[in-house]
Amino acid sequence: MRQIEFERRFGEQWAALDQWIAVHNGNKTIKDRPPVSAVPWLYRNVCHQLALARERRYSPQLTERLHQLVLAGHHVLYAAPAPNREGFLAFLLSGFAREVRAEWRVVWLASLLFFGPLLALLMAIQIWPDFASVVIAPQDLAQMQTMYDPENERLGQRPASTNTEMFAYYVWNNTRIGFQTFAGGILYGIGTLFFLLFNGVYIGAILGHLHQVGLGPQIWSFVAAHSALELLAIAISGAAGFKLATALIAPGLRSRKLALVEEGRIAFRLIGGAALMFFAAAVIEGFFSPLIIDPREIKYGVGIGMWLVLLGYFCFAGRTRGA
Amino acid sequence: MELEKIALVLRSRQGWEAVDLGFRMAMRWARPLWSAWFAVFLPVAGALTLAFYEQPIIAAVLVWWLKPLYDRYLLFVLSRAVFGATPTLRDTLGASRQILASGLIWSLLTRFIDFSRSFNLPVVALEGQRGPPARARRKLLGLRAGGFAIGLTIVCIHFEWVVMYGLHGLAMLFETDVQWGATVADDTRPWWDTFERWGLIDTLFYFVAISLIEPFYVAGGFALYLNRRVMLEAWDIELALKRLAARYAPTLAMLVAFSLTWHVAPALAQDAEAMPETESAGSMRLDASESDRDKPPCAADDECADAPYEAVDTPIRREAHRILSEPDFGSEREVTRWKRIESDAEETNDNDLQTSAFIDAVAELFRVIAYLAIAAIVVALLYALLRYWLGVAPTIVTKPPPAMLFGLAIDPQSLPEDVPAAARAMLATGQHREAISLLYRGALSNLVHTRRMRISKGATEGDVLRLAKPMLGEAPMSYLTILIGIWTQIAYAARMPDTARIVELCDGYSSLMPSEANA
Amino acid sequence: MSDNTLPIEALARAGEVLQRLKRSVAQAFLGQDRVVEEVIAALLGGGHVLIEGVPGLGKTLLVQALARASGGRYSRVQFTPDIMPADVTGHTLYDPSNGQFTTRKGPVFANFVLADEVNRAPAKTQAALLEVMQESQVTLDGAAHKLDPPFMVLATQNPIEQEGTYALPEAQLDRFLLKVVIDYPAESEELSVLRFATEKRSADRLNIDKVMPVLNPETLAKLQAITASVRVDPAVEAYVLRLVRQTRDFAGIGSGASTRGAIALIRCARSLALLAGRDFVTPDDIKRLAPSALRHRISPVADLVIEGRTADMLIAELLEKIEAPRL
Amino acid sequence: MRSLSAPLDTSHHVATPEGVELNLRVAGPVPRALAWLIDLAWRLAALLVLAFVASVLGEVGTAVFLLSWFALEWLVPAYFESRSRGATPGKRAMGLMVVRDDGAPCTLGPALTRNLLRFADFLPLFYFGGLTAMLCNRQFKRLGDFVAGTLVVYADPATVARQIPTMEPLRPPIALKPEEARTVLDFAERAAALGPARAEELASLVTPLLRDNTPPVQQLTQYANYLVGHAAD
Repeated sequence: MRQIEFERRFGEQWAALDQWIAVHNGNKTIKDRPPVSAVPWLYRNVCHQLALARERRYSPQLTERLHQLVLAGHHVLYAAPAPNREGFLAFLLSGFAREVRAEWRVVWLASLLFFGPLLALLMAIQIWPDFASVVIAPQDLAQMQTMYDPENERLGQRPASTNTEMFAYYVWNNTRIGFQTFAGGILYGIGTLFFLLFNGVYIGAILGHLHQVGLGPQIWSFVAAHSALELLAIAISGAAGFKLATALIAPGLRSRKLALVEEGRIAFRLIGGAALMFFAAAVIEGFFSPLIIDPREIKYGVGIGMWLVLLGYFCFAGRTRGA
Repeated sequence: MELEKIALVLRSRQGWEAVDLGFRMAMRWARPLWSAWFAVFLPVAGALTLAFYEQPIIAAVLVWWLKPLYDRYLLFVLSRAVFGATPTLRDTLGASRQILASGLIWSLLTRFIDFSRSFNLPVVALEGQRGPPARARRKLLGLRAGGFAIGLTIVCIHFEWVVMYGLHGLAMLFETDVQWGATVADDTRPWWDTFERWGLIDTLFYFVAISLIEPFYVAGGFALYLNRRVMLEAWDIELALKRLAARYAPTLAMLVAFSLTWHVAPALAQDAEAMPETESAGSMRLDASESDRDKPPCAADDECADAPYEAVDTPIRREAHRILSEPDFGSEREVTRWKRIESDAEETNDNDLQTSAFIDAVAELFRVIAYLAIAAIVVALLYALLRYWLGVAPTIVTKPPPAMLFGLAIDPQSLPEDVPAAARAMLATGQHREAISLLYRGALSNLVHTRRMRISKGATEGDVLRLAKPMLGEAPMSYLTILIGIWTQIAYAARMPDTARIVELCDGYSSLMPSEANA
Repeated sequence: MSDNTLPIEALARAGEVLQRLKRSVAQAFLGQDRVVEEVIAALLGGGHVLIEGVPGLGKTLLVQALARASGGRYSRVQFTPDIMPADVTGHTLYDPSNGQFTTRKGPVFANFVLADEVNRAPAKTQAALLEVMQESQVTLDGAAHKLDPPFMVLATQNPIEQEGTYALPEAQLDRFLLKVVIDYPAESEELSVLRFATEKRSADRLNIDKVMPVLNPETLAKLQAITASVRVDPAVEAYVLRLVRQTRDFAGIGSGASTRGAIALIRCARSLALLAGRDFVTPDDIKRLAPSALRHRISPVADLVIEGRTADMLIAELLEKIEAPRL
Repeated sequence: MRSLSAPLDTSHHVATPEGVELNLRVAGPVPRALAWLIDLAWRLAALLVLAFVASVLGEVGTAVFLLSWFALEWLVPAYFESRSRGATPGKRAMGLMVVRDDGAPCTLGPALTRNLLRFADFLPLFYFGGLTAMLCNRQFKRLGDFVAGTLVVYADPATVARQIPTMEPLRPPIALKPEEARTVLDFAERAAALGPARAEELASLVTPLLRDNTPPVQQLTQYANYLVGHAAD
């Protein structure tokens, strides 16, 4: 078939597909367009015609035109499906926990690397108080100390606007730390390792120091409620980072490139869940944690409850019976 | 060297795409490229560093100033490699005389003002043009590509800085008490005091940076230049037409191909060749190229080199402008720019009292929302856990149990108080089928309403058995199996069991009751 | 059909024979009871089967075992992109030595024909095979050759290598009574397959010598007749119709099943009932067979295909939604 | 190097499920750096405006500012890239877009992934890591692109539409192979853009194919007219 005949015969189909794509991409001026049901058929045809045009060496212009059409069609037809609310809910209710359980190796690794130094320093400082200033600069420690001084304890009465500000700050800062921990995984896990250890040591040292100087009640009652969400979220971010690292270090039978993409998908779900946890933690930390509640035991209770609920969630949610 | 051997895909590319091709060229021929680079660069840089050991910034500035020198070696490697004749290091160094012959001093002098250095380099170094012809040539080539060439230079300068600061950053990561060299971060001297602050380490980092970036920069410029010529001269078509002619009349075409050999790549050896003739794309050239064809190749022909360059001719320029206004050479693009939006801050300042009240209200709102969110988080977590313990499958929302199933009314109200008794009564009046139906309905009602079994619309008898199995004890299960078995026979085989069995079923019905099941 | 007149003993004998057949085939094809049952159901229903599964799941073995157990002749055609219709049906040759035309019968002249990787053959060869399947006769050089019953084609296709192959057109897919999907066996079963394969030490093939002939063509014909007289209650028929009709206006299904689908479903359900020793079809039989009988007759709309929803998922959804028979 | 004989190009070929090959023209570090610069500019501008507003609103303002900063840094670019154009404003200005490795549009997951990993690309400072990664692989991928499985490609068509001038069709003296016919068509489409002199020169290359009296360019164009299928002579 000669080119002109080819164009004449199929030109209508091209125009139709073109129009439909234009409409799909938001051009509202076009009135008549092919019904949606005809589009896959049209698209397949145009693909076929592109292959023919290339095979028959029609002019470069025509080939390029068809190529553009196919490219645009490809983009529309293979576009992302609309976000699925049910899928998201299912992820929250069970999928995330299941994912965390499935990746128990990296989760445990990250948890050990994070909680290990944290607890170790917490203990060590009770025995050797000076150890705190080895890890953290003394002026920082002093600043922390004044922040939680009972003299300054108006946290409970602080206005709503301060709560809001602190909430935003926690979202901005803590989630970023989580993201960094995750992204560091691409450096063969070194970044993740560093951030986990660093945060473990830092948090452990601060808590240990404050407790040691006798600010225990203030600090623990402040930290209790959001600690579960926040600390576990850091560990899970680390686990996500280590997923990337495993793809690089031990890709198995896949190429590193493919392994990265595949593990990256899992890692993304982990970090996504962790980000939501950070967010939830920020809500609690901003609005609930600063409240002064008498007796303090109530807040401890809430904290312990959160830990139990979260651990229960990660251990059990989404398990099918007998599985 | 022949156009046929070109190792690139020839097509006219939009500006940045050509630069990208250049970067790919640098990657592809990395080995010869960098070995040539280091062979030239290291001695120079090393010598300068030693010479100005006390003033490392002077070494850096001199190395920077000498960039055109190394660039020429890079360009030499590239221009050969592109035509399938990648030179060895020995070849490259051996060709130094040619490489440095044309216009090096000029380049060194003008490098301060030349913002499209890498793009202009081929004109000077490969085409061997200087003075007014070179200027005219640059102007013609650069009419559309010039912007990209300048952009490339500016971006590459920044890339060098990125590398330098990146290296500083790396150094800082490992920096403990040992201070090696002055880093930018811990220096308290004012920033304009660069001369003082610049340490040996900065020079070193600078050397690394240009070693990494410069080959890409030169390749990018070269690719822009090549792309320009593809656009202006349609090399790709030339190549294909030559092949066509060769097929049709081999001997004739050979001659043609030979006499029109492309002049750039053999370049430094033959750059004096016929360069000005065919490159100008000017209307004046018709006669010249025709006469070319009749002449033997003029590799060492001085006559060609001395030919006056006519690019400044007005018809040519007019021609060039016309060509360049073709859509092929760049298209008009709509550019959206950010415009300053008038802030309405004054408005908010107007009424402080109202505003602060408003802000407080917003904050309160945030607080309330946050508490609700906390509550929601807790509830959701508890819910997820409870769901597990209750063994409810996720994603199915609890619905009230159906009143009708398989067309049978099964809600408790529709059934008689004492199901077996009613069934027996029916049996007595000869309504066998109805009696079994009642028992079946009773059993289903029991399962669905008392034991909360979930049955979908499409469930068959087999499904009922399967679903009931985990809920029922052994005795009720076997009863249910028999009941459903008999029911199936009645329903689908129209086969009625004898009365005695039905009575048996009525008697056994109580085994279905929960009290029995729990025992 | 005379209702309910199937003699009890005939039913019992038929059930028993079928169980033996099933066991016999299952011996060589461990861990795939469902597949075996469905293939036998198609055999009794007198239809052809399309089997889909990745390589290495023993499709060939299944057909060999089936042929052996039913006492029929077996032949195998490996479909390739360059196979010609004559390679399947046969051709006539001029023999110069005696100056006569001789007919060389192709591999379709058998009782059980395994058409391996049918989707790799060009359309005209597929068409030739499908024509034979439909008419049970082969025309060679103008002369019609009737094929001996039973005649059953078991075509296999490989789901992974669909690309670059010639997919069977929808109209032709319809000719297959069932499309059976072979999945990987469950772990425990896979283990026994492994053991079975390694214990025998017969190179790399499972041994089908164990499979004893259970039937002969006459018995099979009788069994088929018995199958045809299995009772189908009007309520069950209505259920089948509901299902098939619903495939045509179910959101998400581009083209629904034809009436042929309903017929296939009932025919195979009868065999399944017989296999279970029943002389009547229950909705459970229908439900169990619906995926195999319908999956190749419907096609999901493009949107769902892109989302990764398969015909099987749609059928499962449909079965949940369509009311089972009411009385 | 996959094969030294294949000519060098910047396009990346993807086979679609429909069995055709798409050419994606991958974009390199220079245009991407410029796109990033534009993005940086508007993000900074937005933050500046926000900072101004925030200073008026006090603590709530600070909250709004921090939250917006968070969104601008991590979420907004991903949102843009997962939209139908697949590009942040900067990329759009440079004519770029993000697609997945198989040529399909970028979805939210990969978009977020590649944005979160910007942090790793930034290391140790000013995207040194990302730049090095881009200069080391054929598809100019930065680390985030590797993990997300994405490419940055040019969005606009490769060529500009042009017509073959209509003339009296003329049958070429020999039967042309498809490849050669394509060359003639290509020539006819681009001849006008080359200027008469160069066009003449090119057309003269195939002198053996030409008849005597008509100018070569015109003859080739006539052949092209014949080849596209205008009624033969």
